[in-house]
Amino acid sequence: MIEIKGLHKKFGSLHVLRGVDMEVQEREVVCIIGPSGSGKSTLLRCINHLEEPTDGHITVDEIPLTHKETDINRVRAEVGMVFQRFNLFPHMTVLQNITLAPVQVRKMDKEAAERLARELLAKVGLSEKAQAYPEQLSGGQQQRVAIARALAMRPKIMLFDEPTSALDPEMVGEVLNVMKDLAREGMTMVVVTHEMGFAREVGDRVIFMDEGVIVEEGTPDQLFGGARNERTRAFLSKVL
Amino acid sequence: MIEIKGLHKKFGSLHVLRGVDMEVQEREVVCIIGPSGSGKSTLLRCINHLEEPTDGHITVDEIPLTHKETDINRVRAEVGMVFQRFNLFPHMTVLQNITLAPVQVRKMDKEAAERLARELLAKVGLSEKAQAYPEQLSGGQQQRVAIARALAMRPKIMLFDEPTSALDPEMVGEVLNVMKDLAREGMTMVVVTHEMGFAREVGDRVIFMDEGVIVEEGTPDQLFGGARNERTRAFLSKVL
Amino acid sequence: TGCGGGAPAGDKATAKKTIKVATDAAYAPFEWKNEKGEIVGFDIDLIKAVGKEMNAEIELVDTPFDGIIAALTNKNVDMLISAMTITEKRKESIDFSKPYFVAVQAIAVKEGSPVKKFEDIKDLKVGVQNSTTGQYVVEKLMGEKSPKIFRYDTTPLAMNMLNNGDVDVVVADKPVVQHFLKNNPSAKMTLIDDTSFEKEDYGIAVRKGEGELLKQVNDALDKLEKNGTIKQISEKYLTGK
Amino acid sequence: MDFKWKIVQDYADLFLMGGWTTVKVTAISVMIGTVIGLFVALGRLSHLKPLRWLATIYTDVIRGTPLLVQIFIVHLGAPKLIGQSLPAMTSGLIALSVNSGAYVAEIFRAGIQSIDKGQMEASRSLGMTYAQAMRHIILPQAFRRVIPPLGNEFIAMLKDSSLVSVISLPELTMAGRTVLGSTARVWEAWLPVAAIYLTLTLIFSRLVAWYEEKLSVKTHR
Amino acid sequence: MDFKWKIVQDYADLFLMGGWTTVKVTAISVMIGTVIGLFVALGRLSHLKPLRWLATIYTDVIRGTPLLVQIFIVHLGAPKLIGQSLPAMTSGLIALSVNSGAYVAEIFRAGIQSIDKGQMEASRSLGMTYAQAMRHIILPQAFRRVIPPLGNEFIAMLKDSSLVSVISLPELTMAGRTVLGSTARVWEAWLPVAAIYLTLTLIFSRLVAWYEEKLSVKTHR
Ligand SMILES: Nc1ncnc2c1ncn2[C@@H]1O[C@H](COP(=O)(O)OP(=O)(O)OP(=O)(O)O)[C@@H](O)[C@H]1O
Ligand SMILES: Nc1ncnc2c1ncn2[C@@H]1O[C@H](COP(=O)(O)OP(=O)(O)OP(=O)(O)O)[C@@H](O)[C@H]1O
Ligand SMILES: [Mg+2]
Ligand SMILES: [Mg+2]
Repeated sequence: MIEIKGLHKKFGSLHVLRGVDMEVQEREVVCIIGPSGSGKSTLLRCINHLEEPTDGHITVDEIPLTHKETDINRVRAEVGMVFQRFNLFPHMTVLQNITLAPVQVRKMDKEAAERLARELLAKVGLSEKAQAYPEQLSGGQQQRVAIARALAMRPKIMLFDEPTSALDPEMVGEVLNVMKDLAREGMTMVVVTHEMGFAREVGDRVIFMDEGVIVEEGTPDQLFGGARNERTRAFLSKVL
Repeated sequence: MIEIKGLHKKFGSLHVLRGVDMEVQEREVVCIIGPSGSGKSTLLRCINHLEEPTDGHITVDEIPLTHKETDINRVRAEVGMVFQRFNLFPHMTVLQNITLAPVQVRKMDKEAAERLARELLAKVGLSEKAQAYPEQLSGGQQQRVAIARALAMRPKIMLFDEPTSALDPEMVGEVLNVMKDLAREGMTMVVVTHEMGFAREVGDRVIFMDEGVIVEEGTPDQLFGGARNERTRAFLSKVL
Repeated sequence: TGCGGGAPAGDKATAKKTIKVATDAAYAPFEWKNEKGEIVGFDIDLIKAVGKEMNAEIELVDTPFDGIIAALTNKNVDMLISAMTITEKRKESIDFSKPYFVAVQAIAVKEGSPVKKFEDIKDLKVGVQNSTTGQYVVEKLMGEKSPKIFRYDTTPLAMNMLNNGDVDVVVADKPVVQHFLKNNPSAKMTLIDDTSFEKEDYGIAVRKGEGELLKQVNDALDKLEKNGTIKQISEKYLTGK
Repeated sequence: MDFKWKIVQDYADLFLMGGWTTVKVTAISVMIGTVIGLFVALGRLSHLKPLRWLATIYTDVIRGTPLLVQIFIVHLGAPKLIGQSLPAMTSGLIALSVNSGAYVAEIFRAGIQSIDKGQMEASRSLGMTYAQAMRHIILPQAFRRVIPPLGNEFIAMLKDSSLVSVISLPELTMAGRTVLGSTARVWEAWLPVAAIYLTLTLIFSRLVAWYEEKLSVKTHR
Repeated sequence: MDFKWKIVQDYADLFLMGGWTTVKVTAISVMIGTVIGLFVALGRLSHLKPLRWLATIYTDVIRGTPLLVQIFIVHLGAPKLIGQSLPAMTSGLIALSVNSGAYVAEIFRAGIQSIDKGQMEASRSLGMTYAQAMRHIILPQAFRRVIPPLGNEFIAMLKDSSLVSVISLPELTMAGRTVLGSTARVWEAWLPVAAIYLTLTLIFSRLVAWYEEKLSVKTHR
């Protein structure tokens, strides 16, 4: 589903991604871990082109992202993204948040979009919040709405950038459960996370990044059991 | 040194002090403890008239504060105050911070004031920082300068309002040590604090306030050993 | 209407057309705004009479004097009537009708001023209305860039400034100064006649090359002269009361 | 001081009509200015360099020269360029609108930039185009924040519109100048004018303050 | 367009002198305005109700009426009160200073109120009087924050000073009006004027921006 080759990204003189190669198969759940500033978010943002790569190739669902002719908005519609700060639209109800993109981008008719939205809200356990405004929801509820909003575009891939790290501890579980359900249903997912329990339980593969490169990757058991690389071990010893 | 009788203070409809009676003898160290919002700061601020009492009498060093004819600024010069947020003057060097009031209020000549300031800086262990600006100092250093600044007026009484609660833990000790030295030298002190260790070690008397009244007072041993009042015990069980 | 305003010659049977006429309505008694905000005065009665003769509707456009020629050449309007003196300099950019009024400059001073004749004002502070012949004669006397010439938007404002002491003298068209003095008896000012001032002819102005329009205006003026209308208007605003 | 009430009464109509014209001229100018300002703000935030440049030059030139000069230039000069005549009202409105547009553009720019960047990113990540995101997500949020400064622009324009009296547009200040010109009475001419301006600005200041309060209570929708 | 450079050259002196007068008039007005503004701001923050009232009325009335009206009132009206007429330069400066004073007062008030309350309390607790605390502690800190908005007030006044051309004060806009009156050439009269204003405002904007940058780097002293 995703193929990345020789990806570099510079912000001015800051070289954030220094040659990343990576593949994600259909229905695979890949977790990315690594210290702060290692480029995890930047990598994710390159995958749906919120950042323009400096060099390298990215192919998503067989569409080459880095070709000039590619309609980025079409690709983006296939890739859902969930942010650390939920970025719900504060001036719209939960329902409007979810239906906006299907109606505007997919040209779905309004009623169909609302039906879909209500389905998804049921799925994330927030049926009764359809008419609420984001500020009336807890952090965990907002993040679940954000997931429903991304799913409403029926994406083939979901990207999660530390979806639980802005949440109070008691709300982390409800969001992780929604993500686990998604994984179980076979969604292709790339998840940047500090929740090692989640990575171990749900991840098919775990990638450890540091200083803009992939240092090591493997199944959760391989990595958490006994990482070969020293930097990986040092990092894991701190977070586990 | 301080005599307070039937002190009431209202902010609009909020009745913050509801009849406080209190006495502080010369050379006595009184610690005030109590939950947030109980009126501790307000009591202290009434003692040097940063707040105007709504009702009651306060006498400081035999001068009745609540008489119209009393020159408040003269009284204030006898009462030093140290705040939770250090309130150093950011546009002046440490030396200027300390000499300003003696020169302006006591009409001390500039050289004498500087000599005094350097003495006091030595006492709080900051001789080498005379020419620094406040922002160049750590929190603990700033608070020690604030103490030196108050002492430069040669006050008869020192009031401290949670002098260590805005400090990182590693800096609390250096400030408490300066305060212990002061107590040992016989300064009359009223200290609002959450540092029970300090209260126990240095305090001659501990006062527990709640909801605008003095609920209980006694020696540290009496209070910490076995408070008679239920509210006191409940509070102490949380903070000790 | 509007641009290209000239009417085709001899085509008398056409429907009423509208002619836009610019005037600076702060120049009593020739044109000013009354209490109701209507523009009235000598020029206004005259141009309306001219309009009637020409079978045209007159639309007045209040325009500050220092931009009034530009308004005409820019085709903002089709005609000017604003107590405007016919001068050689102005003829370079616009065409004038035959004179409809003969005016003369006057010098207004505070009572007790030593000024007796035009030359006496040479070293004094002189107020004028920007872009008027008053300004031009004063500039000729004192030099174009003299710092003692003070230019104002309107003659009444200049007169107010004389009253206020900003300037020692105001040089402006005599009827206007007279009108101001008549209406403001409390202002202690007098008017000095200097026979050395050239007589000035007021004319109605049109854009260059609008010969037909000009001819119609001149014909109308002739007629109004002959049937006594101009005399009537003059009595109403100048000699009357 | 001998204040002649009679004069004020005689000219009351002129003063009130002038005040009404001032309000109308101001409202129209700020409305057109708002439309101009919105597009100029979008220009300044655009990714197209020439657009950005044009928008910057417009705001810098307009905000860098006096309105009085702009009024003279529009009224006397622009017709030379477009070869067409403009009445004082038209050129007055053009000058005021163009002027207002530059200030409103800065208001919109600040309003748009105050919206969290995450809003744009979330919109784009859902597949919306830049235009869709602006229209549905960024602008609706920016609009609400922009109303109080727009109100202040309106109040400023109430006063600045006094300058079109130099081209004899019969608004409130022109009423004062007319009365002064025909009566030479300073106070009778200017006190009513000042009083009407003060009343207008105070009323609208209250309205802006009231709206700001309302806004701070109810933050959504 | 036939632009006659000759005219601009002939009148170059007039334009440049006008520009220089504009800068002088602006500088003096803002300076006096700063003194007025300081005292009015202290009045608005004072504990004495009548002082507070007076200061509030002053700022509200001045900021609620057009400068153009204020100029007419000062120039034509004040002499009636003081029994003496003032030269255009004097009343121009008075009107601009009084106007500036009201805006500067708001700048100072915001500056003073932005200083942490703890600073005043610490000063008072050391026995300083209110006046001593203001003078040694609050104002020196407020002054530094107030310089950028004062710079903006200066830039605004550069443009607003154009209004004194209505009383024939020979500043930059008057130069344009004089040239227009003598030559009836719109562009030759107004383009040089606009260009000089633009140059002046851009220079001073840069200065303000440079100072703000400096301020944000070095916060103490
Ligand atoms: N738009 C940007 N402009 C400049 N630098 C940026 C930008 N975005 C990210 N960076 C820098 O790139 C580096 C990597 O950032 P990135 O957000 O990808 O790290 P991360 O691994 O996600 O860290 P964290 O765990 O803190 O989110 C950091 O040093 C960051 O400051
Ligand atoms: N200036 C003021 N205006 C209105 N209310 C005030 C003011 N100062 C204090 N209060 C209120 O008075 C009550 C007591 O405040 P005070 O600061 O004396 O409590 P405290 O015991 O010092 O609490 P803390 O431990 O949080 O400092 C609080 O409810 C506070 O909100
Ligand atoms: Mg990140
Ligand atoms: Mg407290």
